[in-house]
Amino acid sequence: MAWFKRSPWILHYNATSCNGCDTEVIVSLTPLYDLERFGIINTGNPKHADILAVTGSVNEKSVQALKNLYDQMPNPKVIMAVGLCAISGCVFQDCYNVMGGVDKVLPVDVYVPGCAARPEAIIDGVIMACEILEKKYAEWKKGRG
Amino acid sequence: MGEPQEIVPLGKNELMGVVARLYAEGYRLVQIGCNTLLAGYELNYSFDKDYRFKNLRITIAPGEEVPSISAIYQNSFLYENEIHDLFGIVVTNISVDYSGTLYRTSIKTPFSVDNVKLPEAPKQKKTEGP
Amino acid sequence: MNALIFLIIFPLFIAALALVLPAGNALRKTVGVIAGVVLSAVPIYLLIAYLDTGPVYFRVGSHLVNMVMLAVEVVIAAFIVYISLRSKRYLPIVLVAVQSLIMVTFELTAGGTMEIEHSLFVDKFSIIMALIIGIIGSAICLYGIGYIPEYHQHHKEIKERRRYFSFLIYLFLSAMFGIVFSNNLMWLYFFWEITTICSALLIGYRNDKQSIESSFRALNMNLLGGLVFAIGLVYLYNSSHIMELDKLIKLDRNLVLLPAVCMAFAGLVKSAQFPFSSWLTGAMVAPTPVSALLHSSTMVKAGVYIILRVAPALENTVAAKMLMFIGGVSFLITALMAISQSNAKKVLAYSTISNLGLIVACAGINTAAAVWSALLLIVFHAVAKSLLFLCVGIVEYKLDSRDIEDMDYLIMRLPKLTAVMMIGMAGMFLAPFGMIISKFVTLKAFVDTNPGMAIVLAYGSAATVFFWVKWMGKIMSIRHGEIEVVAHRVSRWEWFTLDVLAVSTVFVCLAFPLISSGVIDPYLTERFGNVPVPDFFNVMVTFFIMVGLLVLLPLGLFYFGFANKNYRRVATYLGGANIDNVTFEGAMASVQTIEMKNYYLQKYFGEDRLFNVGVIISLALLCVMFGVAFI
Amino acid sequence: MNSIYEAYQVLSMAERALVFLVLAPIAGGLLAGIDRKLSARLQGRYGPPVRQPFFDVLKLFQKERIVVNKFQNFNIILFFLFTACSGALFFAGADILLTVFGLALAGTFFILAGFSVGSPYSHLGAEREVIQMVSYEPMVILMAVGMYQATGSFKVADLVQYEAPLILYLPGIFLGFLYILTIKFRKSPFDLSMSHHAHQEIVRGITTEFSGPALALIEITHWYENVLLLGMVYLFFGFNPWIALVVSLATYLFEIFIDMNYARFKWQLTLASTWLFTAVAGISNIVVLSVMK
Amino acid sequence: MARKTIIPFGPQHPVLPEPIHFDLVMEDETVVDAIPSISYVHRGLERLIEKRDFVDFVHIADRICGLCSFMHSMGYCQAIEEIMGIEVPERALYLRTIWAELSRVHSHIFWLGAAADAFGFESLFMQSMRLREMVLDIFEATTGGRVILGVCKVGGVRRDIDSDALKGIVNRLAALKVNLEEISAVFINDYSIQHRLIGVGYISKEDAYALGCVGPMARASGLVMDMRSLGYAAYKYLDVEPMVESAGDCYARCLVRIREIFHSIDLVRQAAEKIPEGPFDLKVKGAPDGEYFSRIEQPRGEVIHYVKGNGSRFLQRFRVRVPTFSNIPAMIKALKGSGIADVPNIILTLDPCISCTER
Repeated sequence: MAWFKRSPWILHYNATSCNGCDTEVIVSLTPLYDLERFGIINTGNPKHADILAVTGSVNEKSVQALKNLYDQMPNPKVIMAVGLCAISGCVFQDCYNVMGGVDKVLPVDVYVPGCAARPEAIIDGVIMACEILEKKYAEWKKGRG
Repeated sequence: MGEPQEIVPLGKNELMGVVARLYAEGYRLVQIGCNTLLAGYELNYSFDKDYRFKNLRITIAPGEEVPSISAIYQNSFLYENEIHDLFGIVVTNISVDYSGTLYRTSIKTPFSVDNVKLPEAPKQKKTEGP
Repeated sequence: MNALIFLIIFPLFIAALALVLPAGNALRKTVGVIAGVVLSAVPIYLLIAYLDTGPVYFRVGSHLVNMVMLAVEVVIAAFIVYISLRSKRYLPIVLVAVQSLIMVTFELTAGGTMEIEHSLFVDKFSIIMALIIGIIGSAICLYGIGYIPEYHQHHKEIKERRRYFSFLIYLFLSAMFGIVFSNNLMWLYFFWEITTICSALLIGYRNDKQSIESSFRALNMNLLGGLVFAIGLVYLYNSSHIMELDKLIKLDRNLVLLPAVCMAFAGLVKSAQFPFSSWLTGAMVAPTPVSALLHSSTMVKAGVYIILRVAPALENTVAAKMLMFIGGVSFLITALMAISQSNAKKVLAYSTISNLGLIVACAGINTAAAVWSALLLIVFHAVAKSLLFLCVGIVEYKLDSRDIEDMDYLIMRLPKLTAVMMIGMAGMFLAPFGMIISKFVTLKAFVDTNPGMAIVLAYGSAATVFFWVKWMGKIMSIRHGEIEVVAHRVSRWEWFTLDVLAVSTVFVCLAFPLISSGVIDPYLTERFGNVPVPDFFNVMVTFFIMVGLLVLLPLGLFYFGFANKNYRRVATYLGGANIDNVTFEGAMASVQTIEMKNYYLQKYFGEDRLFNVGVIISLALLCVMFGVAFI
Repeated sequence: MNSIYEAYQVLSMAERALVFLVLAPIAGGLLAGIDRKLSARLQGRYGPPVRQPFFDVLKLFQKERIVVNKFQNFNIILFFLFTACSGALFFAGADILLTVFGLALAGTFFILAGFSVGSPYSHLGAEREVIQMVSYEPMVILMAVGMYQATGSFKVADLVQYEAPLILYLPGIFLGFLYILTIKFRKSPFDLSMSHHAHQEIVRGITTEFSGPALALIEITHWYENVLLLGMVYLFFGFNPWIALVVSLATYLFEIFIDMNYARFKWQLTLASTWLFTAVAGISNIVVLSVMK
Repeated sequence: MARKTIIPFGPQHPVLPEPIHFDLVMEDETVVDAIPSISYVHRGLERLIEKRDFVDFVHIADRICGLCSFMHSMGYCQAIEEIMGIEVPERALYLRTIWAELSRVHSHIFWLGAAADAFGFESLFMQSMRLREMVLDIFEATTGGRVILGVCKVGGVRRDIDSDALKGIVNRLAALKVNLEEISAVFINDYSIQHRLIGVGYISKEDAYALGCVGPMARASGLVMDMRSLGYAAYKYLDVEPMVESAGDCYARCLVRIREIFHSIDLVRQAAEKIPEGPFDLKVKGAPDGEYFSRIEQPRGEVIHYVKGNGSRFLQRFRVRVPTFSNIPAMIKALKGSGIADVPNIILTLDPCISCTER
């Protein structure tokens, strides 16, 4: 039995977000929404995390950081794009320094829409990410034999 | 309605003297901004004292160097580095010189004359007198 | 008896040979090896021969010997005057003049009539000391064979005086044997002075400004100790007409208190307790074998040896309490000061003073349990500390620095040496290795007699852990990726010594129940009539833990090194700014390599802050100690 | 009334150790769960289920093993072994000093683990952990000393059946021990070296580079450690097992309460205050005790 | 003797919600040097004026920053209105003031929480965030958005708040005030918080002025500088009083913000009382021709929206100078000599908004 559904830990990285989705990610961990009742913790450290929540579209500098963080996460891991910017670039997609959504550089598993994404949507996204984590764990385990 | 804003056009060479005088008078540096013109740049040095806003403006051609005022106003180094990185204007003698690494953008000097497409002014409909 | 005399004379003979034989000669090495074998074998023989007997005293026709000794003393005094004049330092001259005056007058007036029953003796304590001197001492001499040529390669500016060096080292060994076997206090005093001059000369080996400074500081302080020693002897003879160690401690308390305090004072100086600690830290300019031999394993132990010997005479007096407190203060404050040091040899020096302080405190308490732990501390400390000194000596040449902060990733650069070093460090502070066993018993002894000291021990041990752990952490941190292994040209002489000492460290840790029951317990029975019984269960548990560790460590290292492939290596977490595994993109697009430096908390534990505190407290305690003795 | 004690008596030393080894992680995990639930409630949140720590640990065991260097987990294993060992010794009724030293040894391995990975954050964490160790170690030793003074024995088995209430002899020591217990439980204001919430200047401190099974092992080790420490609290009230049990649990709740009510201290204040507190409460207690005896 | 260690602080670091990087050069635990490095959030939105006309651009101004989104749109609109000489209806000005002050309240409460988190006071963080939700509820009820309000437009505002709702807001704020008083008492009186904040990150009055500090950072150092005194929007009708402290350390910044929260609540109440009836927007014709530096007071301090137009629908130049940008030199100065434990406090008492800073 896999336990990822019971305790998914989040790492949050702000790629080029405007803060709106960031605060909503933080808010979803605090009293009114309290993600921790599902065992979800914001770890702040890639080595402990299961889910990488990215807010904001990516630019050339944040791609490097994002890739570093993703590489340092242990398998199985899931990427969650939070907010419109992370999905497509939102109003900033025409900016010269914006590469577009996170899926341009890393395989995104869960898209959480909204500008800014609402906490309810984020919770929903995390729960969805849990399912994917379990699936990925099964595949990863099979792959290792 | 709005606050009165004084914009003082200056020659590049006068800049340091005027800035030093403003410093002595107790003005604080509010910002340094830069505008791209069709062929050249317009630098705005904004100062404030007791809510009185004063803006110095110098105009330079592309490739022209600008002296740094960071010897007078220490906090100007960030603005000057920004202008250097975004507009490609060489600012000399910045106290903390990032030499082009403050903004590491995917295209170099995105606000330079070559990159910026200024909107055309609309056909002047004569609004004033005959 | 012959064995004892042999042990004293034989090193002299070797010393003479060392002076005569030309440097770089193969014969020298052979002589060195032979001397080493003999000097290690004879104490072992002594151990076996006297295993079941109590203290044995020997009578030696002494008048002629006394005269010879006096002559030598005068020569030494003249020599000290000469070198002091040469360096324009006058304090030593005054000290040595007063001292010689006292001794010559004394010898000429009372010497003729002095009746010495037993001049030499041997008991279990002497044998322990002899084993340390013989085995560790000769091992360090062998180390020196490999080390000194390299020393001169690195310090081209220093005049090559290899023969002089060996001469002094063997001379010193001889004197050390003399100290531990002498029952005649005049002899003891004579050997005592020889160690002083040897130490001072060896500290000044480099012959530059700093080392001459340190050398004279050591000389001054130890001469002061010697002077007080001499005064104590004269007083002793005048008041009670005895000149023997065994009789001294049996005498009436009132008569011997002052001489005993004087001798304890000399011991405090020699073991560099507060307020005299500065000479030992200064002595670290000497070549490493000197630091290892004189300043950690043997000579400073002579100081605590004499204190432990005279401790019975001080029993239950205020002076003993003061002794205990001086030891406690030295223990605590030097341990705290060691936190702020990054010079490896200085850390070792402070840790040495700290441990000696603990031994002095045990001597001050002078119960069976306290002495038991003091003896064990002497053994553990001698082995582990000399090992660490020698390791640092090698690291210093491989890395061109003796700074701990330069020892990053040492385990990758000098793997084998680091492994040996870790053994030494584990022996110094890690439960359940050596030191901690003794600390365990010390704590019990303290609580039983003086809970105040238990508090000092509690704080001091915490400080001890601090500086050891951060050093150990530094050398064992592993860097991502490959790192160049420093050319491993450590001579086989040096390796041999390190191996011997590393094995001994492990051995004494494992065999401490044997050492305790075989050697220390009989000694304690003679002296106290009872033996502290360390809880059998505890001993077994620590023993099992040690054995477990010895099995676990290699197995674990093997498993993680070779067997376990079930992992993925990733880069260090650097806030996402990694460029590769150990570098990150810093501000201004710079490429920064991660570098980790330890905390030294100079502001809180700095020498300038604590040293004076220690000196003032200990001076006050010393005053009380002498005051009590006079009254 | 004395059924706890009777149960304790019935078992042999080895059995007691075994019981500890089996039950402590369960108890410790539950305590951790209660901690999280209670903390959440105090913060106005619903909080995770009480079983959450077990889920976390089980999940961590399923994660991939990622390492910075291949030896890094060895120290963690030693940390685990020695903590469990000291706990087993303690509950078996062996020497309390042995337990204390064993715990210190385990702590040392944990610190070395932090040093060995060569990451700046875990390095800082390790340095701070050393400072913390220096802070609390004197008090732990004094606790053993005080108990010995009061009862004449270092043996836990003797201490636990000591008739008179130890707390009456050792009020100062108990207070001092409570103070350092906050450090040992890694609770605010003393969660300098690593905290369970990573929103700290040094990320997760020592554990920054440990993930998956190694992190799970660290977690379990802390459970062992917590139970052991509560066992030490128990000793102060050993005259009545029920009171002792209640007080131990109350202590844990008290620490949670403290955790909720303080910001993180800096190391300077941590070191100074613990040493001062140890000096005042612990030493005065010991001096008074030695005068009384 | 301690040697120097370099620590990469960020871009991803748990105490920083946003990516900024520092090379912290440390000795023991003391920071001897701190070099900031940005451009992890640089998007280049100022050049979007080429693609969006000046009316649409409000939406981008709204998204410069999530925490002070309303302030940015308001500042931008104000600049356009100044250039075009639009007389904005008074009711709109009042409504803008109300939303602006509510933004300040939620931003400051968020800051309180983040700061509490940085110095390890988790329950305080949670409680602060719980209270912040009350303000967000008001936003949601009046605009439909929680963080990005999208309610400001050139010539007025998009929605009205009727008088019943206004009364409701005032009542809810009164309830919030009661709760906040409890929390702020902890901030002000708790020993451990004082230990972490008092004397940390000290900036003298002279330094604050010379280094160009703005907002709470400047006011905490004793500078009386609050752009609301300029009397833009409806502030000219309200009693605005700059909150000034003199200590210049993190604690003073904390006090300034706490007092500002209460002051803002009071301003909302005043505005709700004085608000006139009337239209809340205006039809805008033409395009801006000219330039203006619009200065308003954000939660973080003085923000400048510079707009330059040449009469076409597309602007020639738009530039924001945000308070964080102006405060960075002072932060660097405060960081030097502090302990690493103080670093998060110092960074957070600046209330950094990196996405504003880099745009």
